Amino acid sequence: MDAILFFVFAALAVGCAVSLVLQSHPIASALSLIGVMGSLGVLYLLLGGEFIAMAQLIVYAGAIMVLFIFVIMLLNAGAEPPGPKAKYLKFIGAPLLIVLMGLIGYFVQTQMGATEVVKFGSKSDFGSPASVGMSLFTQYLLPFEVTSVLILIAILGAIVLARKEID
Amino acid sequence: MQLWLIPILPFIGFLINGLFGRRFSKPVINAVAVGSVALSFLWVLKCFMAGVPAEEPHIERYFTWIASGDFTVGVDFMFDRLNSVMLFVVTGVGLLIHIYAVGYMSHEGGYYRFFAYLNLFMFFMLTLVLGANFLILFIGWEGVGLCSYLLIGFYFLEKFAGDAGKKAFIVNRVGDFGFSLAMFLIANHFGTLDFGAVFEKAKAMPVEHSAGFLTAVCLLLVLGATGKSAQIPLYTWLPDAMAGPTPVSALIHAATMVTAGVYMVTRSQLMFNNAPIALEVLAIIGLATAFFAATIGICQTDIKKVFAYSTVSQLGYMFLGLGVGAYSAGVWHLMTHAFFKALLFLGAGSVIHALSGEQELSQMGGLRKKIPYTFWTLMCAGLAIAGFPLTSGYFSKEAILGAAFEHHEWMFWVGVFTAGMTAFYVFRALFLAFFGEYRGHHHPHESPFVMTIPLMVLAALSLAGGLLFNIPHWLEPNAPPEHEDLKLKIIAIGSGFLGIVLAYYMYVVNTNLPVKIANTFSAVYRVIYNKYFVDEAYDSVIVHPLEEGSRVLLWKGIDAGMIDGTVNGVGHTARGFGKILRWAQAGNIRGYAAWVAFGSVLVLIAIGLVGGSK
Amino acid sequence: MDFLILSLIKLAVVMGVFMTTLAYLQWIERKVIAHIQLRVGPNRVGPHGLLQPLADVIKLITKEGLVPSHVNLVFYCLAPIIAVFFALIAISVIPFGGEFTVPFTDIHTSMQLTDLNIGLLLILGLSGMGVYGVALAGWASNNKYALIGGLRSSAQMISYELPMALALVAPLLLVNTLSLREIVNAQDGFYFGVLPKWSIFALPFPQVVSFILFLIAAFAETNRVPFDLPEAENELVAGFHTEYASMQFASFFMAEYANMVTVCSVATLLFLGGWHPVIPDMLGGNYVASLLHLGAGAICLYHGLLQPARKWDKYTLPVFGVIFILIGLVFLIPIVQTILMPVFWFCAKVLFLLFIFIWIRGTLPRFRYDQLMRFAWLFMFPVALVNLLVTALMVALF
Amino acid sequence: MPQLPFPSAVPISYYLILSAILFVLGVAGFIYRRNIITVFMSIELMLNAVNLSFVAFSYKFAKPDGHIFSFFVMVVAAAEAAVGLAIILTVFKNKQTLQIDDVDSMKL
Repeated sequence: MDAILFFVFAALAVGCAVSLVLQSHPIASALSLIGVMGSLGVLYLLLGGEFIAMAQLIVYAGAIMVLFIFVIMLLNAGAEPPGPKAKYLKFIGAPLLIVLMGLIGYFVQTQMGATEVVKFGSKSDFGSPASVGMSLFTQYLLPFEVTSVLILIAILGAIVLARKEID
Repeated sequence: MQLWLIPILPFIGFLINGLFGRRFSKPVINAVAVGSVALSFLWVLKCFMAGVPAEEPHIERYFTWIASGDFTVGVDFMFDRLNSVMLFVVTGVGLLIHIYAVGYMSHEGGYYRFFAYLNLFMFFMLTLVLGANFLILFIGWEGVGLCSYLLIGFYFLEKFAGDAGKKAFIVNRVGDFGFSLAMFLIANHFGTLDFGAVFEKAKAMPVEHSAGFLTAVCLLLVLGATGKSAQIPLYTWLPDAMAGPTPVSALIHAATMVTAGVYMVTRSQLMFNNAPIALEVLAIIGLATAFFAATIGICQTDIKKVFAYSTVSQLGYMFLGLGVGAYSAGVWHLMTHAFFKALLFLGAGSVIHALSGEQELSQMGGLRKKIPYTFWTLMCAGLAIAGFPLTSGYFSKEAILGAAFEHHEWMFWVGVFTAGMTAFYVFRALFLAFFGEYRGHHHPHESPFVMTIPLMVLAALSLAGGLLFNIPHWLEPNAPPEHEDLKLKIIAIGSGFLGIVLAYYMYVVNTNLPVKIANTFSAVYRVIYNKYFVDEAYDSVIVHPLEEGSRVLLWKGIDAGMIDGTVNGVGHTARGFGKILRWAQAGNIRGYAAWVAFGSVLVLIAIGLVGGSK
Repeated sequence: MDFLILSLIKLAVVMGVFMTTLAYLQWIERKVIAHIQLRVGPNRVGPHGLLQPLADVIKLITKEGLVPSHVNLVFYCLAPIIAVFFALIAISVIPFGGEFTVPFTDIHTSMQLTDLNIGLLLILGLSGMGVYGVALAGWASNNKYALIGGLRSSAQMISYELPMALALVAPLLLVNTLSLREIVNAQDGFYFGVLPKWSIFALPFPQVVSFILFLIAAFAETNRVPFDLPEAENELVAGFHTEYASMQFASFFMAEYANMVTVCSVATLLFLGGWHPVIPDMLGGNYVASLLHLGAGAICLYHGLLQPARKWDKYTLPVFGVIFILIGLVFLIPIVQTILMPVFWFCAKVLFLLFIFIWIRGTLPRFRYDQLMRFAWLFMFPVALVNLLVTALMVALF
Repeated sequence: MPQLPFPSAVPISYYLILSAILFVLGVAGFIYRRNIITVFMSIELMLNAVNLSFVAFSYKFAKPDGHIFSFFVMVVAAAEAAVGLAIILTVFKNKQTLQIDDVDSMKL
């Protein structure tokens, strides 16, 4: 069962990612990214990360991507015109990425090849909101506070940047 | 017993008044300022009722402040017999003076600022008294210095006030410098700053073996004490400090802050006991200060200046007491002095208030009828400071002089002579102010009760304080009662009487005698009147060379030349590198990304080759 | 397999009831608003227009789903599906009642499709996803009214999700769990035997404020009056579904009503103690349902038989009266009582909240857009924050 | 449940491989797409890939730390999205283009 779910949603994620790269229209890319996020959320659930899966759904898919779509609609961004500049990227890009992929895969296999299998719910509830919150507010309290400050700064920056008149 | 509440309460008062006081009405500000101090006084009372440990101090450790290696300094407060006395003096007298200030400052601007500073001072002073290690004490030490600076310069619109503040601050720096050096030595040598541990180790060191080190530490501490407690050679700031409002002079520059040095030395008596040389120095400094300050006090014409110099000289007494090993007597005098000197200043303030700002003795006179409360209370204070029998000053001064007699006889005689002079100049001031006929042109009016009631309380204390609180017995319950030497007492009392009588004769009966004397010994008079030209000497010897040196060498030479040059040089080099590296900035983001990917590939390959992944 | 079958049965039941509710919610709304506005409302199709929803459904299905030529076809067709999908799926974690054993068997189950221990988060996430339906619809129909409607709705929904989430967190502090079932169980019992221990009354800090905030935010989330700017017909013809027709149009409406039901259920579960009775059993809380139905039946019979207002009444009302009385009698059977009373309480509370929704629609005018945003950020958000802080403080202290 | 042709559960390495694939796809999107917004979304894709591996490792060690990290990644991503989109808006306002290659005024 785990395997089926994994393969289904992994395939979904990869498919959506590919479509993100290939689609020429931003909205299409955004929707496929949402697809990726959704399927990743399911995979998180498989990995026992209930809280993080929901956070993925709420924060990423629910808020950030809405922002993206919002902006795309606002700017009424159309499809990309064909004909890339910077030709050399075409040639070095693809092989480079394939090599990179291969290397990572090689390392993963050599390092983690023979690790245990993922069984849903086999581990204790380390991913439950309770435990995540516990370590978030004890061990990682300082980073948490710092992030809140970061968010505040981001809000200010966004406001300053997106003001109507730059005076 | 939650000692931390004692200093925190005034601090809260400070925060409230300092932050929002501008919008508050005066009653609110009074309530906050006085109320907070009253609360902490009550808390002190509660702690006292809870019982004061006789031998081992009660220590509360709150949290570790500094931890570097095995050297740690905690924020710890302690409570024992010694600082219970100090706590009562600080909070009690402080409370009275707060109440008094409500009346005195009622016409002043910056009302909330004044009370905020006053509360802040209480906070630091209490921290100083409660601190259980040298560093906490030092925090209080510096804090009270800051507050004294702020309050001396309270009327910052007048230049002399600002200058006086700066002077106090800078002169204190010298003392603090000595204090910090002493702390460094202690930390370096004993590896701790905790009073208990330090004194244990200090006691453990035999005198002959420890002499060098301990003497150095103690002398540095003495330097610090001379700075804070206005002793030779660092006393010059205190008379100028009278530029501040009178309650400030009473609270900070008479009752509490200037006695911090005495408290600090007493606190570390175990260390001083093993450093006889330092003690000797302390005694001599004290004695000299007492004497010279008294001589200067004789010729001052500003009522507050007179009392300022008498403060210096009384502090000298305390140091003398400490120096001859009679710590408890010193603390006793500290307390009684807090009573009658605060009273003297508050009374002077009341006079000044009555004459709407007039401080010159020459403009007073004959106020006896006009402001009776002030007159009578001030008389009590005068008797106390003159050592009139059974007043508070009598007991403490007797104790000190007795100890001095056992130590060195000549110290006793000098002390007695100084006592006589003290009585003389204090009563000179009082007679000039209250007897004869009125020479001023303001219309004197008695101060409101909010000012006179603290005066009365303090008068009662300075009369009965010696009988009520037997500090030596409190501090050393099991010390042998020193034998009563009647002869000495008689001599001391006699000198006091002599001073008073002489003052009465010169300034009430035969008022043109002083002028004659001044003319006959005009040279001496001028020298003394100008305070032995000490300030001028300091200026020409220390201040001017410093200024010149800083301007020419430090600013023009080092700052402008070396530092700026270096900075600019760095800038130029960076520019040069930038020129070279600029080609990489193609401005094509995707190109950058490709390069990053390429780099990561290289890194991965490298890891693979090295086998670092295994 | 047993589990699967059971779930399938539950699914069938829930979906059937849910869909019917959605259809009839329409009718109820029209009726209530009609009476608020002193009209009769739908009364042609069937007695009292009771068959109106059926007629509507048939109409919408049989209509031709025409697709404008200028739309972006994929997203145009995708949008309503997204909307209705995320709206309906939320019902799957909502519990309608406590556990019970099916009579005459030993199957012990709970009145809920599935009990996640993060159910509340799931609902939040799904409601967040619902935005895409509207936004895409607006963008894909390639029409300025629709686009503006879509933009508005997406902005509005993001803005109001914050206060809503904050308002939800406050009661969670009291019950400290995320599983909806446990949330409800934590609100069991009564103070002094009369005042139910719902979060809205619960010590140390009654959650009245957050309840109100949540309701307001819920109005905005479901694009209801006074926050229905995405479909403000007087400025944007019909907002994001201007270009839609037939089933696609209907699915948007279904989504809206489903969302209403969902938020009302969430409010009930979090603030109003879910299926726990309003009146304690020893005060006869178990007979409230029977009494209500019997009373309604009596009234129907009275009006039908003795003084029928309209021609048909003398035939329809008695029938209803009999039906009501029968239901009331059914509720008197002990075993049915034990199983159905919780469901009754739950539905009663939800229907009450839904009635408030409709009531407000019949009462309030529509906000202006800037007012809407200012209200969200300058009123709702700070108040929710303060409320949350106070609650946290109270919980920490007591 | 009938016997599947493949094991009923997959090892963690599969998840890591998946995350690697997604990451590389993100890089590809970054390199090949020219629409700023799409490029931005490719970055988000990379972040998601990294999150996946975080969560996978968190499963391996049965500790929530990985979740915490990915949570922080999300927060940072949110902040980044806010600022980044604002920047994109400003760019569009000033240059009327979304083509990333037209925004190279920093070049010599």
